[in-house]
Amino acid sequence: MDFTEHDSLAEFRKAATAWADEHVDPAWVDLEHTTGTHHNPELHALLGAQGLLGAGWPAQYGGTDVDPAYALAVFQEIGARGLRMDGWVTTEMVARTILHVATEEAKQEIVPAALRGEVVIVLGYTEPGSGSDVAAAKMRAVRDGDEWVVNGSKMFTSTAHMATHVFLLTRTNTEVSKHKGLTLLLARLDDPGVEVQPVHTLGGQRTNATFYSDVRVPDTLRIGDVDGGWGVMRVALVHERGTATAPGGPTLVEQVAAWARSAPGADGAPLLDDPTVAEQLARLAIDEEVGRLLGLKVRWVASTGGMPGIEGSMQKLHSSEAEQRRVDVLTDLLGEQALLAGDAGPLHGAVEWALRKAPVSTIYGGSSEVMREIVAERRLGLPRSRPIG
Amino acid sequence: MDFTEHDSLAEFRKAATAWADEHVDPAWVDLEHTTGTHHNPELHALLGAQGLLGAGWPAQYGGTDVDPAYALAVFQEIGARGLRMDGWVTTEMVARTILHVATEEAKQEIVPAALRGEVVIVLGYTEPGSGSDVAAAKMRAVRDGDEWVVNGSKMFTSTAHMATHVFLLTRTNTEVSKHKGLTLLLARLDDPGVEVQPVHTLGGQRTNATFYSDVRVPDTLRIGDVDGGWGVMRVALVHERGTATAPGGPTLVEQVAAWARSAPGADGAPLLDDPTVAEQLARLAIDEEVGRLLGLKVRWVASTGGMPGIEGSMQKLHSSEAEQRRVDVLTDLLGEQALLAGDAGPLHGAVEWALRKAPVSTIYGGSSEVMREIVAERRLGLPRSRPIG
Amino acid sequence: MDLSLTEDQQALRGSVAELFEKQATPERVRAAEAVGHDAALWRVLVQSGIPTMGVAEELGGGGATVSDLVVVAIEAGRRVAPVVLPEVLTAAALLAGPAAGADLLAGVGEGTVLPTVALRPLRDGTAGPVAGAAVADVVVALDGEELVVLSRREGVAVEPLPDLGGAAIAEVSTAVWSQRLVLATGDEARRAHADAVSLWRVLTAAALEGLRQEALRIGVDYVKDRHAFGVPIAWFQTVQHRLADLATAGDGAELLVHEAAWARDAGSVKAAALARMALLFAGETAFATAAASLHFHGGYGYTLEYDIQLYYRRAKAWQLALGAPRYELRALAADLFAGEAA
Amino acid sequence: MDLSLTEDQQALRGSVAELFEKQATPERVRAAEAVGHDAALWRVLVQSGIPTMGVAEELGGGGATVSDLVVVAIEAGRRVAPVVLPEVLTAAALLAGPAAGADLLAGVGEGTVLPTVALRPLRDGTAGPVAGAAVADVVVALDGEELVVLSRREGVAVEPLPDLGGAAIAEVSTAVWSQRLVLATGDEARRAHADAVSLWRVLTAAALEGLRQEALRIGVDYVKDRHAFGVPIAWFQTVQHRLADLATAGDGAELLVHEAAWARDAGSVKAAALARMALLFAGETAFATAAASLHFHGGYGYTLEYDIQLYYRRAKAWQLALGAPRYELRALAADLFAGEAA
Repeated sequence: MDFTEHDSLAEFRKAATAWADEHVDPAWVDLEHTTGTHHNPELHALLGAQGLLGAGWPAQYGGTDVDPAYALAVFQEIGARGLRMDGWVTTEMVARTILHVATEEAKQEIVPAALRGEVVIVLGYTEPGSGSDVAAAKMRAVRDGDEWVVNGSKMFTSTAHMATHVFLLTRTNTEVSKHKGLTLLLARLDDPGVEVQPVHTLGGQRTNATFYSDVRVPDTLRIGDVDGGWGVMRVALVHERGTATAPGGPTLVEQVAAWARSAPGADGAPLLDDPTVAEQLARLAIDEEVGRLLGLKVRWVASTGGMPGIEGSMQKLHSSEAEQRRVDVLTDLLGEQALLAGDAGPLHGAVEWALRKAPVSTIYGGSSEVMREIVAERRLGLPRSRPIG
Repeated sequence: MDFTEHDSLAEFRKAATAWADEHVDPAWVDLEHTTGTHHNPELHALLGAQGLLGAGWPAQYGGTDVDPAYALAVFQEIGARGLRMDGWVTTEMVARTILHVATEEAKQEIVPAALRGEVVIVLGYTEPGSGSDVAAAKMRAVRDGDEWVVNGSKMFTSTAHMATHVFLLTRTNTEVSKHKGLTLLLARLDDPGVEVQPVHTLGGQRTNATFYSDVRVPDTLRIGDVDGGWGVMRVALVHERGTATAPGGPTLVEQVAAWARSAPGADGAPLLDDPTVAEQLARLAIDEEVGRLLGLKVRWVASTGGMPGIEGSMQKLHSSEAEQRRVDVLTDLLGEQALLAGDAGPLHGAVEWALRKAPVSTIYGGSSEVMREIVAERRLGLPRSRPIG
Repeated sequence: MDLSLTEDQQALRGSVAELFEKQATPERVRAAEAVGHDAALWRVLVQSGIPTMGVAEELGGGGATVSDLVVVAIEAGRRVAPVVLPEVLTAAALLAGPAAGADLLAGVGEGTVLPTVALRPLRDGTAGPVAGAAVADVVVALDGEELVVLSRREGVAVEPLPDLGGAAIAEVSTAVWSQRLVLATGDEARRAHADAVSLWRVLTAAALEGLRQEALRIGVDYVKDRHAFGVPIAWFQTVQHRLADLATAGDGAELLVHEAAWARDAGSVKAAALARMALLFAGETAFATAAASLHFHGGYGYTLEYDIQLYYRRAKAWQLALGAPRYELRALAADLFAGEAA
Repeated sequence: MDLSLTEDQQALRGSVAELFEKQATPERVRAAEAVGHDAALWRVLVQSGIPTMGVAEELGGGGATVSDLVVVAIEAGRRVAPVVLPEVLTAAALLAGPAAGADLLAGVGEGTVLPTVALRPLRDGTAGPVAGAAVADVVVALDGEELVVLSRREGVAVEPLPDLGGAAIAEVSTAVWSQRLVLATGDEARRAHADAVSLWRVLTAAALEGLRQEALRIGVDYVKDRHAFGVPIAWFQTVQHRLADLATAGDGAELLVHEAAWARDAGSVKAAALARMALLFAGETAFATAAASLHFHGGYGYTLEYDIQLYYRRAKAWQLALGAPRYELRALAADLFAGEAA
């Protein structure tokens, strides 16, 4: 085996850094923390205007001739500077789904505008009454001539307060089993029937609850077949990728270890000289290496043409459980210092923040329970134990 | 609250020690380890002959005038010297059940002989095909005149190779649900249809698989109603008590800590001076204190007239899970020393032995899964999730 | 052995439970987060005599046992009441010893003085972050050979630090807390401070125990109520077993807290070790319970709208106010094992 | 990046898998427990050139990479083969360096010399318990400034110690192992020994990884087959989730073992740290897997008749041959964190 990681974007790193130096305002990081919004409209507009969002897309739908590898290097550099692009992540995923399954009208109306940065699409899957059980969606969509009339509510519609459209999972048929009566519609968020309410979270991120009252969506913005929504969701999942961060940044454990080389413990000696501190940090480093390797395996399987569904579930399961172990250990290592937030605490409060962020890791993007179920059924061949519902 | 533990047997301790000094052969401990049999026939006969087994029982069934508190003190002293009396534990339990539910004939035939030490009864509940699901027993008993004809096999019939009788859970009705067709019979182990095969275990204890081929049991030794076996089992469970050890013996953690005060670590300094060793032993001591308190609560609830079913389950769950955590930690603390068995290892190989014994703790006497189910359903009021079966 | 509360304690529990339920509602808890202290709640507690209830009657206190104080602290913890109760009760105990503390103690009883305690001895003139110091009038601290009461000159403000648990934390240094009143010196000072920190451990363990009970209740109620895949979440075996483990550890934590209080009241030689055990185990169990309960809420647990996050943060924060648990474990090992000759 | 075995390695795996499946049956493993060594199996391994397969071809060895050796060690571990393979391969590597080791190395290749290695340097003339020493002809050890080969005078017996994993353990002291051949001195000796122990870590991690894979397979097969309460044990969610967690950690352990071997072959600066990580994580995961698998067997897992107990004991024993894991963790921290300036 060969564990060498070649940086496939190496030749673009320098240019990406230069782009970020020129265009990324360091104040945006503070703004992201203050507002809890992981989307910067100014940055997004710029990326659209410069053709970076359209890199690698078909020209007929607004694709640009910017090198997609260069664009990815820029996105990673933006991530390395502490900015997230959640608005683009969801927009890209929906736009790709539209290219696959929607009408030509929808493609022309949405995709070029999305690539210019003018259309921002957020996800409207989860509802107040559902959770891991996404297919239990109750939002009603009823056909009225060339339009659909939508009523209901969605939860965790992050970035909705900054977006133009929402990709709604609606129920169009109540006579069939729950996975079969779903349809996806792309609704405008400036529709008078839409109400967006902020929901603040433990980790500081702002998300939203969104409410829909007689919201009208033209049938041309139905994405995929009527009652075929579950299949469309699966297409969308394949296009969920996220913007990976650039390689090389120190992990939280490495940051704490570096800090502990000089920060004094209760006896005045550097914390890292304390055998327990050293042991625990070493343990966490093993956890991180294992997580890195599981991620490597996902990329390896994908690079050989496989679908890394099981490997992806393992990587997700391990990394989110490891994150919770990590913050538990790190807060205990830091003791009273771990309580201090922001600049009052060591490493700008990174450990305090990590403790607040950690709980969502085993829920968001597929709960640990769901990941375990996938591994148990698909890797180990164990029988399905949960109710069909 | 008052956590003072008064030794209710204090006045008998001295006499019990004297009894053990006079009668207990220290070589019996080695014998118990060598044979893996937790029953010493010589000791058992002596206890019977001296009226200690019959202490506190009704005179009409062989009860003696030995003070039951004195007898208990003797049993505890025997336990403190490293001897177990599994044969008496099961005999006592079945004899008490007989007093409650059996015919006068059975009482007269069995109980006085048991109290004299001449009858030793072992349990025949579990079968090769059952486990935690005891009620799934398949052993058949068919009525033939005044007798029952028994065919089948039992697993984990410990002490059967030293006993006279076995208390068999048999199926007498296959037309009803599994809990309703069971009957308990007291069979003789010297019946020509009985075969006892040794089964050796990881912890060194010998148990047995027993096989029954046309074994005949007179109806007078049917214990309880036909098809009423499940109810009889519940009576028997109430009488399961075991012989608690005398207070004051050091726990394994305390023994290791005492040893670690002088035993050198890799750097030559006493192990207990190693911060990690100290921390881990302190953690284990907390676990042991919690276990002690949960046990105290069981006794407290019982002493106030309550039935400590939930508390007993909690205590069992905690103590067996804690045992596994403990051996895992202790073996790691001792490193290569933990591998050495018997007198080759520290503390006469106590830690090596503990690692081999620990796995059964979460299985025997009610698995951790069953204990958690009891706590979830009866303490927390959560719904039953396992199949009815 | 008697594992029940006395009748008086049951009555006390009833009344303080009612007090905290009314005065420390989730809304009030949230409103007090930035400051870390609810002054209105504090006044009610003063009126009830709670800050000095552990002080001897002849010194104007309530003469309560530690076992009584634990009953109160459990109920305060159950509502994550926004007052630094263990710190105040501990500070009051320290003021109640020496004659020099009499006036301040009277002020605590009247509600004119809000005290807290620095759990770690001063080093180079600083005690590091101290819970309650952002709102306290005085801080009792051990400074070298002296047990002192520190206060600020009129008009000197103290900067509150943003913190995980909303506990009115501020850095305590003699530069800001420049006025000092000596309560005791030498061995007496060190003993008094060590003993007070031991009391703090028991009371904080009790507060964590109350927190744990409520975090468990919230979680159990949620999984019974909430459905997923067509069944209540409570139906899932992994949910049941995790809650059963937590409930079991919880019974242990509850007993350990009461035992630690009993040992202190009874003057047991094991009191100091049990206080450490109680804090460590109650803290660990409370955090595990709150984390599991939050997890079972799914995405909702992560929103600030649900109460469980209030419990999750404090479960970790209250214990860590004393410092990293490894120091406690090492000291516990010394208490338990090093005392006897090899 | 290429996370697949080479074609040669796949062929190697196939042939050694077959060898161990035939030659290290559960019956043979049980029969060898008292001695800790199966001489017949050993002869077969000698015939296959395995003891010296990692030695350079010009020295008469097989010229295999560490990645190749790992393939063999995994298969040996899968059958808990009753030979101290990592120790032999490590000892062979030590003998292969200096000229003084040439004759012994030839003997290893011919099967006339069975070597092992003392992982801990001698202290006061003893290395403590050493795996393989009860059956070995020579022990390679670090004694102060010297890397030595220890052997016994003709007729001097060695007392095997009863042990958890049946690994032919004996105490190694210079009183019994009184004959010595010096292989190297000073820094060269220390470096050679440290490097050999690092190789041992990778090979033992690989053996543990093979053990883990089989322990998982045994457990998964058992829960699919065995019924309780009318359903297969595999139906229970707690069983499924625990096995899923173990399978996930297992994939990580497998990758880490191969990465550690690759790092050694590639001369990476991270090789020593990865070897420690691999041993620690493979050991922990193997024990957790074997313990869970045993537990799912119910009472049967506790009987000596079922194979899972063979895996449970060795999962703990193999790793601990080196000593307490805390020393490894501390050394790992030094490797990872202390190198860079503060």
